[in-house]
Amino acid sequence: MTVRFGGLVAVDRLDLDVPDTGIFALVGPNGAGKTTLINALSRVCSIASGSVRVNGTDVLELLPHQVVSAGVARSFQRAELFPTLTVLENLLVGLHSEMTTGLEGALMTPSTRRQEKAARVRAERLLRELNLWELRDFSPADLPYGHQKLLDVARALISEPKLLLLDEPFAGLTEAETPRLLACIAGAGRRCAVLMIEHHFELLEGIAERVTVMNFGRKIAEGSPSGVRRDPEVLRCYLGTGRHGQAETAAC
Amino acid sequence: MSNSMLRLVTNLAAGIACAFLTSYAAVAADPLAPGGTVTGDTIVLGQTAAQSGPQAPIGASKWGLSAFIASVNAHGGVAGKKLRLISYDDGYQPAQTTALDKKLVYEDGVFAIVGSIGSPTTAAVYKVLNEAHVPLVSMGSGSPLFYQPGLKYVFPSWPIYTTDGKTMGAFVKKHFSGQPAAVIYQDDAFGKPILEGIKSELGKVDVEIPYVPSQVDFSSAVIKLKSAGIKVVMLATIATSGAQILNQMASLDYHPTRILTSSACGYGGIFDAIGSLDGAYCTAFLPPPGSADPQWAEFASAMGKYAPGHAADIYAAWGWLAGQVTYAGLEKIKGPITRDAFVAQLETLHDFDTIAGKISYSPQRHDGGCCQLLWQAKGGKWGIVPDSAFNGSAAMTK
Amino acid sequence: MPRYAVTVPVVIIAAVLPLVLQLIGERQVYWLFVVSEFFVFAIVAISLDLLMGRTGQISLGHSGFVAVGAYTAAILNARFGVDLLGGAFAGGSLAAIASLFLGVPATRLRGHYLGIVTLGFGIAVDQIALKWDALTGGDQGLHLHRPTLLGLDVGTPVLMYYVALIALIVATLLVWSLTRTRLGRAFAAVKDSEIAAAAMGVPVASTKVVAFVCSAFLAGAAGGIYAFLAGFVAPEDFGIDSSLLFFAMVVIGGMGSIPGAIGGAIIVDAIKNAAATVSGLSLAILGGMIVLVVLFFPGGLKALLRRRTAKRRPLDRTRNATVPLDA
Amino acid sequence: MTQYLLQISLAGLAQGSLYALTALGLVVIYNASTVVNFAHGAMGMAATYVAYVLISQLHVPVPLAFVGAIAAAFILGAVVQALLLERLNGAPILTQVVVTLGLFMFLEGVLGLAFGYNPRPMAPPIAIAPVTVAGLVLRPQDIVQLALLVALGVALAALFGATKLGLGMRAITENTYAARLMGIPVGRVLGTAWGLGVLLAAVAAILAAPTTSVTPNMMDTIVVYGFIAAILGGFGSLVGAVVGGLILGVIVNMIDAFLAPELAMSIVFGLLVLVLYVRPDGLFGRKAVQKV
Repeated sequence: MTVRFGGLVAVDRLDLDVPDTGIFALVGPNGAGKTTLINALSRVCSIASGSVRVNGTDVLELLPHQVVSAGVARSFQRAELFPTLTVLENLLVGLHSEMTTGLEGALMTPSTRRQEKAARVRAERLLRELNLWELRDFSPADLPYGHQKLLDVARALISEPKLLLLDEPFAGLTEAETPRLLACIAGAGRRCAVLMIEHHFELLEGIAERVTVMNFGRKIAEGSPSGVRRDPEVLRCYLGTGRHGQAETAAC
Repeated sequence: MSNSMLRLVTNLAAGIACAFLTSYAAVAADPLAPGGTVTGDTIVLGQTAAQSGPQAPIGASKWGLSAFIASVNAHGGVAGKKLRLISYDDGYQPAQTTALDKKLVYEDGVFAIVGSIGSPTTAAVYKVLNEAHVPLVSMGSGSPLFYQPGLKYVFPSWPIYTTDGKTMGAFVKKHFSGQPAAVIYQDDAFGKPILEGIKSELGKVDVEIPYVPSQVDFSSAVIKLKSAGIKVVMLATIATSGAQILNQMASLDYHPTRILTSSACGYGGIFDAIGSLDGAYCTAFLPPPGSADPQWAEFASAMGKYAPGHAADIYAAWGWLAGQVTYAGLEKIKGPITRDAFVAQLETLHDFDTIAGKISYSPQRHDGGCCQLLWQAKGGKWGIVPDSAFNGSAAMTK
Repeated sequence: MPRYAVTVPVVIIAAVLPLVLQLIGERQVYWLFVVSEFFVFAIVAISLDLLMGRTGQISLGHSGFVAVGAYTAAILNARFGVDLLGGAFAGGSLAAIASLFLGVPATRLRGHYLGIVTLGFGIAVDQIALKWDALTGGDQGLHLHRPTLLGLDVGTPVLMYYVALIALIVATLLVWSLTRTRLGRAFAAVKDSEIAAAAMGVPVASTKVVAFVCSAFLAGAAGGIYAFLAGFVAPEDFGIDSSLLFFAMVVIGGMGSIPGAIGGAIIVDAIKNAAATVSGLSLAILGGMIVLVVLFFPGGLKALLRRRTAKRRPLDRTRNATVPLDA
Repeated sequence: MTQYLLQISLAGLAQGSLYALTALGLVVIYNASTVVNFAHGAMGMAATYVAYVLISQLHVPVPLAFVGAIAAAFILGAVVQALLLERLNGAPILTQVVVTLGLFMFLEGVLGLAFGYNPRPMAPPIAIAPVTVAGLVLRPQDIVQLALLVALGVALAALFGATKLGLGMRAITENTYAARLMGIPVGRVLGTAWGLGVLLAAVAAILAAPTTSVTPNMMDTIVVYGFIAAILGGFGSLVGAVVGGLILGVIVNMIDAFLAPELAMSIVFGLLVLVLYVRPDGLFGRKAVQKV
């Protein structure tokens, strides 16, 4: 896959293959093209060439809102939640493409009620699982950041995607907030393929099966978290300055 | 029912309760007994007249009517009763007029609606008032709508707009026959009957240009007329548009014979607003402002006394006229003052002398004023053009 | 339970208000009209709030939709004797169709362009109604027959009051239900973050169009009812001025809330009626209120009311809730 | 016929220069603060009342009164920015639009309260008799109006292109926070931009006043055409605003002359929707880059 902005090649002929389940990580310095890759996969930026197949469907040929029906859901670097809605309703939006109620919702037809009820049951189950039940009627804007990131991931997870794209799920979280999200993601990795951008190698070592290192839009290394960490090229251009494995802005 | 649903209903109901309470707060003495009979010692009259928005200048009618009422009261009132005016600003919006006339009739209990301003605004209410047997007297409009037969409670007092157009047309036929002529008209119930009247006298005009009041740039209209070699331009416009068109003509070095409709030249500041006014004609059914006509003199002195600070201009004179007609009907009532008695007396008026000339009504016809003439601007003043009088009462259409 | 203690009596008051107003004799005609008119305006405010408050799409020409609805109802009634229900429904439908002309380009317009284009729509409807006088009666307007509903004569002020009240309740319930189901959540999602909404499977462009259509339908239906209530329609009634009044109702009430829109309608309608005798006063007060609300009470009336209710609802962004971290 | 067309176009350009001046002011404000100022016409109208009061009530000489009105406009713009918009920094577009609309209603209401709605006369800034050249009537005030437009346009372009103020504005548009960190006096730069923008609205209003008369609604039609001109020009480009305004003036005059003057604004809006449908960023606009 290739993504160009004018003359700039943000993602350059990248090949990536992920199996049905497991957690796969993308690492690389700023500007390496990681977020662009996720944006291209979720069709936020529409100028990618190549193809991305999820169970045979080419995602790059879909419109942005069709991607989720194809089994690809995503979270955002800065938790793009819907503050107008409650926590519970945010999750329900995640089920948008599974539901069918349109204007007849205004009439509260029996089928609307059935759908709404079923969706609520699923959302409530997930909220309980994630310990967000107490907060279901709050606006996400009133939640601490850690809860917002958790909700952002949950909103992507609720549609039971085949491929879950997570853009720096741990960025900005405190030490205390991390384990809950980590458990959540690990759980998701058992049900579907998770492709996440993450800099924390220590976090990855526990859960990620494979790490792909990108720089200037290209793949420069691939392997297990510990293996990649020892790769000379990765060390040279990326990990050299990190204290506990966290990337500083290092160009090479 | 869920919480939010309940809160909704609560709010809804609270709104209703609010309106309800307001209705009780506004309880006041009802001056009118059922059947439209005046029982107290005041006769309350109602008016709607724009005091805001682009049509605000003609709302000055309010002050002429107030001055008339004050002078009647100063002379002892009618049949031992005082007159009182309630005048509301409808902003020239018919929906407002509808609501405010409901307020005047049912809440304020007025005896009649008098001197209300505007064609569309009056068009909104005349049927309802007629059906409710509330007299609608001397509205500020000459729209043919109000001259239809069968409107028992509607008494227009202006000459119908077609007469206005015919006055122009007859004058042009007499003095500028054969010269290419054009009409700029407001594309509505005010401008179109005037155009019709002009055409009924002239047969045809060479160029007709419609416009809407919101238009601010008339240069292309003026250029069109100039390029077509038009020598006589008749303007069926409101005051602001008329001023813009005449100013535009002067700036484009175009000097045809200009004839304005009466509604366009009633305001006092017209000679400041249009530097090139000299020589222009204007149709009129009222004496020129400042003239020595005894009716005008009486009006002007009453304005100075009872409405100080408000100009004795044509718009104020409209209100004065409305007062005169109403008074004439009320004064002739013997016995209880009821709406029906009022209407019956109005229908007996024959050649009744007003500031706008003679007015006659009969049970068959409520025609209002018959006659118009022309003024001409000379040296910052209007003067009457001698042979321009036109009697339109014979040729009533529609 | 205590909420029922408030709601039930107030609903009863609403229902019996006309009976109480009998006490003031003929004067009730005016007060019934004022309250009925308010009910209809509140429907328009709710419809605009659905578009502006809920979906984040500005409309400065909403009275254009009201005009389309009112004229449709008036023409159908005057020519074919269509009744109130048919008139309101046809008015809403035609307004919804008209909204496609705006809604479809709207999906391609950046926020402020939409404001200007909707403003233009309001002006255009006015001008066309004025020009097309063979159909609309031009500036002389159009008179309607005495209103009937399903064969019943509802031409008395009391019956029209109930028609308007029921219409407001129905509109409230419809919008309330809509906002609590899939489509209504999509509206809010589009307003809050188009990118996230799309990622959740919400088709952003068509959702905006649907919001336009829903809002226009309601406004048009309200216009249809208004035509029967006033018995007369004219172009001057639906100008920029009235669009701005609806706009003020939504902003002052607090955007994105049905009770807010209704409350805003009460305030604006009251100010408009109370300040009618002094030219320019109501415009100055409403304009000033809008500025103050935006600067100091971003939640509008809705937030002020909520602040004072005993049980605070969690979803209330006018205060900065601090939620204990339980991890 | 050609002469007729020329005369119509000439008048269109003259009227269009008013739309262009209005649009120019809108664009200056938009470029600095990304706010579309719906109170633009009302603020220009308020400044015209200053001129009116100075001339007819305080008997100040006309040129001096115009200078006073324009200075008042600048102050009004800067004050509005500091008191209203500064507090809404970073608020959604909708909120900022709402506050300028509130201001629009407030100004029209307050001036209506203070002066009533009767139109007040205003003398033209230049009263020289028209000249006829080869059958074409040339009005001196048209030429002055157009020259003023070009001069102001060039001056603004120079101001934004070559001075620290322009640089600051661009930096603020890019990233207000970073601009503040870099020591750019954000408030002062934005205040200046608002002042300049409203000043342009005031120039347009004063030039329009002799034909429209001074009323609270005097700018309503002109400012709507100003918005359209700015959109046609891509809402961001000074040249676009000027060209958009002039073209619009000619188009409106052509509609007046050949189609239906009473439907002019409806036709123009129809055209606008068409243009936006084909070119969402206006005739001269560059494609806006969406940030993710």
